[in-house]
Amino acid sequence: MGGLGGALVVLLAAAVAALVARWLSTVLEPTTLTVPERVPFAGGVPPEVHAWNRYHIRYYVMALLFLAFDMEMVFMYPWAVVFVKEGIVALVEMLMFILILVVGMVYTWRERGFTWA
Amino acid sequence: MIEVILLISAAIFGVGVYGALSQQSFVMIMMGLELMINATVLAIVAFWWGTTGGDPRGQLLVVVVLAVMAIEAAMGFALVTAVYRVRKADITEKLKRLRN
Amino acid sequence: MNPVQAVLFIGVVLGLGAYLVAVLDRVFAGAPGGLRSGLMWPIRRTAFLLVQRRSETERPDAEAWALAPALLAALAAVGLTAVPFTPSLAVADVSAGIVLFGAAMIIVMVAVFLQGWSPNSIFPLIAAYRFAAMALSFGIPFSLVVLTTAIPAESLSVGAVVASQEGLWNVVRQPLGLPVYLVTGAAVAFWGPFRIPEGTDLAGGTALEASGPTLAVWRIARAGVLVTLSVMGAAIFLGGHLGPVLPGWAWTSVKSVALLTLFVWSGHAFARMRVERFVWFGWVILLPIALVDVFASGIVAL
Amino acid sequence: MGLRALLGRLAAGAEVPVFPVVGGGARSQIQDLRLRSELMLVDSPRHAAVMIVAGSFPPGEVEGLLQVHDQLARPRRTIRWGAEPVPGLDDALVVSGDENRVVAAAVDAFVDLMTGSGPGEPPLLPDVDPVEWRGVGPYGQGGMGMTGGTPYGRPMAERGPARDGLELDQVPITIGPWLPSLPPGLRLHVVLQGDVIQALEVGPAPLRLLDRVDPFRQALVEPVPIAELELARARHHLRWIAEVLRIVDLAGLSRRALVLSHRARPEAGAEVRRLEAAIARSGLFVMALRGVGRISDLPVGWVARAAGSAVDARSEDPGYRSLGFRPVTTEGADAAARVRQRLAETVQSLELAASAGEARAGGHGVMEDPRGRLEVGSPPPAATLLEALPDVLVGQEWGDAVSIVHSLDIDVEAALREVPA
Amino acid sequence: MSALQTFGIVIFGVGAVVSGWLVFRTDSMVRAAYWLMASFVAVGAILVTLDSQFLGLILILMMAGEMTIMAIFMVMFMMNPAGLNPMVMVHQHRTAIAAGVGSFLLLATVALVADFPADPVPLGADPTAELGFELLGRSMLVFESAGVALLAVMIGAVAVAGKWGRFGDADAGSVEPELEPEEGGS
Repeated sequence: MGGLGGALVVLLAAAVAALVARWLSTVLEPTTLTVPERVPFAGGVPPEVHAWNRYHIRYYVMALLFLAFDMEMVFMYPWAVVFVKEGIVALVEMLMFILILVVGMVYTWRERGFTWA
Repeated sequence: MIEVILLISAAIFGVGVYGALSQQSFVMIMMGLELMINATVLAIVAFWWGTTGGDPRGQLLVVVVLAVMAIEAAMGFALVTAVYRVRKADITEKLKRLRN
Repeated sequence: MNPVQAVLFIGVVLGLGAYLVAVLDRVFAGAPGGLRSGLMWPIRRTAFLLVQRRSETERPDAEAWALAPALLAALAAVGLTAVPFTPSLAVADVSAGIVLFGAAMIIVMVAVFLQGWSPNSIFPLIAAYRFAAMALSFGIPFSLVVLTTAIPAESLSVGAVVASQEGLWNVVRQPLGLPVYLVTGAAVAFWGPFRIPEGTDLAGGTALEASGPTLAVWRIARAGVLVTLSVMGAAIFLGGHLGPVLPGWAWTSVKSVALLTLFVWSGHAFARMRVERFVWFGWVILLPIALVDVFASGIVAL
Repeated sequence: MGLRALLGRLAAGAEVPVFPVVGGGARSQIQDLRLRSELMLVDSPRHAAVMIVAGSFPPGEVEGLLQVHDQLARPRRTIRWGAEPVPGLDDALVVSGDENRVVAAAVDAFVDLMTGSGPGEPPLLPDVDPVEWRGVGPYGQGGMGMTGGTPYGRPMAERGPARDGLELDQVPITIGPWLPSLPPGLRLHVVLQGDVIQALEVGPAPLRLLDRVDPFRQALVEPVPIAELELARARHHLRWIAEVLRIVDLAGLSRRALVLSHRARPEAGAEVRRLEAAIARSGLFVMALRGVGRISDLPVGWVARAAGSAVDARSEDPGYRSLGFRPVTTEGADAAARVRQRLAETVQSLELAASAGEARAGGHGVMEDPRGRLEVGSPPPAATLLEALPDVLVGQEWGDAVSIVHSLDIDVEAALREVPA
Repeated sequence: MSALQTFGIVIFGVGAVVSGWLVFRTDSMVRAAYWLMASFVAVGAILVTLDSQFLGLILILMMAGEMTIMAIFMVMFMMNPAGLNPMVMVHQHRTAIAAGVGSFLLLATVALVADFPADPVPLGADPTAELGFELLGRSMLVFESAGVALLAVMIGAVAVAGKWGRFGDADAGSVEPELEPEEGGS
């Protein structure tokens, strides 16, 4: 705990300050926008449909790879802390990890996972 | 204190059970599962903190649970993608009906 | 440090830093006008944005739109709390400070995604998904190089990492760390060659529909993220407050400003990268370099 | 309101954020405004306080202009640069004359807006929903069922096939004609799936043509000094490079190229080479353009030469042949190769201009204009490029598509200008 | 345990439950994913107060990425992803509520009735280092198998989700569904 209470206070204070700046401007000079003023900008012609859609990401394979990589990272934090004390065991472990990560990366690369599907 | 935390964990777990059972979409079902895992993590840490005298295996269990969650999520999304590619649907009932 | 002092301290550091970012940005842009106009520029620009009215779109996700800039500002602030400016001057130099900082910088992804998603407008939407692609590509190498600095320190506390550099700075001990940190850091703040979600091809991208105070907060918060990255980079790679003659806070400031200048300069020196190329770059170039960095630093530490 | 007055006084000294709307004949005028330190040309009307409407427009295009006007954040002011009025923009400040006058007018209008003594303009379009939707549906949101109806006034996107087999939503949208990321007047009817273009059509140009003399058209009918032709070509190329650099967020280099285009003299070759070195250092080729938009089968001027084939109408001209002209070529055929090719051609043009003396070329009904072969009786090269656009852009990610559009030097106005028989 | 910590735990606990509940009450898929993230962040905050700073923060760090991916995939595959037309996409609603409440009551009873030994974490411990020694010592096998399992997931997920594979296009030879998913849900 300790210092993280301070961090939480700072977090909230910054967010509140930003929200207040935004809120103040609407309170000082309230404006109601007309329908044409609210049309999203795409160069002058109002859009036919809502922009929100079943958005086709082209990098979904890479996103899945990230999920697994992210988890591997979690193991590396405690490992880094005890690395010096554990010495050669830790080094071997790390080699295994790097190998795993490289194999996963190379496989995905070969499967064209880093290009737009 | 540990009772309070376990109550919170039970409540999150209940919400997760509700979500996993009631939702029709694959991905929403996965959200229910993740909530249950969330509750599990909380409960494990509560036990670790209150009853084990700081046995590191408690923490290890949390990390393993997180790994399970990552595996579940990655495979779940991969399957949803593969299924959608063939069936053009992501709803459980639609799939049952589409099965020949 | 009590909470009020903490808030004031972080606020002043971020405010000064953001101001410096704006001034430096103008200097590197080669803008005409003397020193006075350069120093006044951020103030005038902010004043304009505060006078300008906030615009809205047809059916935005209003709450998320309000939250996104505030979240970005909050993340910049909370990332800064983990850094000790002098051995005793830190808000939250906690035992997992590196994780705190890493979490704050990864959640930037959420803030930018929400900012782009919320207006229900096509270019911000594309921008949001672009930043998601970027964040998923730089996330691992960024975390890896930050994590590597913990190896010689045997602790995840930023204070311990700084202290472990008493004899030799990490920039020497882990020569691959700082370059990868700077590149991925610029990407975290979508700055310079990585202005991919706010590029000219998207007419402003995530910021397209934002005007007035929303835009002001968004820009200041982004500058704040740069400041946080610079201060943290100075702490974990350049020995933070360590240094002869001058007091600790002065060393922290000098080193941070140096990194900040480097960041801002990169904004005018490089062309904007294609997003597809960045994904490839992050995984196939940065990630192996970061892995080599981990391995090499491990061997050096033994 | 003390705070408002204080902020306004401070803000009045800021650079004027200007959203440019470029009509027929005004492209380079607006481009030159980017060199003015008093103004800051922005990409989105939401960031602007002043809109400058330059050039001429056909009567049917006014609605789009009014739409952009209303999208400007308040407070706002419009400046009409040019004598001829635009119907609907009656309140606009009319400025005719040179750049200095329009900059002064913009600064004055901005100071008025900020200090509060001038009125901001009200919205011009009527405050009505495009589609009646209020009150329909269970929450009055205008929709029924899952994806039906017109929630909040617009329907939702529908699905369509994609190359990777995921049949997800396709968004039909008209991009342009006033989007600063695209060449002025270019209106693209696009179907986007994610950020990839699934289908694309080029819409009608909202510009009115102005009669203009340019040396290349003149050279179709009569001999023109080669020095004049080549300097005009170099200027055009440098302006184009400035535009490409702006699109990849290299504002500083972009201004440098623009300044250079104003100072394009025969002896400026070394400066162009230095610019080229700076561009290469910026990583433009490696990070932004390499592999983008490979086109090897389009027989238009420098696009073909960037793919390695030495086609150039100048090699048929006796005037050029007497100077020992040989076309330069580049390999690669991608956007990076096209930029390199044009940089090399700029240097070549400056050298030709220096060595030409009084030599003349043309008069045979054929001339190489900056884009390609201009020939009496066939469409201008700009039109060929514009026609090729849909084929080239389909399947591209949006950012790449923008790079390709700029790498092909698309100019709607030049495409409209037919070659007289 | 100070009063402030207790207060924090209760506040974050309520936050975790409420945001978990909101996941299933919102129509926008992006909001659903980020409410879930909020729930995880709140639990992470509780973990921090329970002397496991590292686990709490790492949970938050992981969830930012995972929930953004969740949002991206949900938007990709759900009809009406932004909830522009409000919808109810549930089945066996009553059973689900009963099961949810039932499991809560069961677990709550266990939590309240069972007698847990009181053996708190010793003061001054460094849980992160202990976890590291555990991972590289006694439980090395767990560590290794998790690593290998994740590699299997990487390859499996890429192979399953990708368009291209060594056996040709993923959708080659697939049949069109006989029924289009109906509009309006059920």
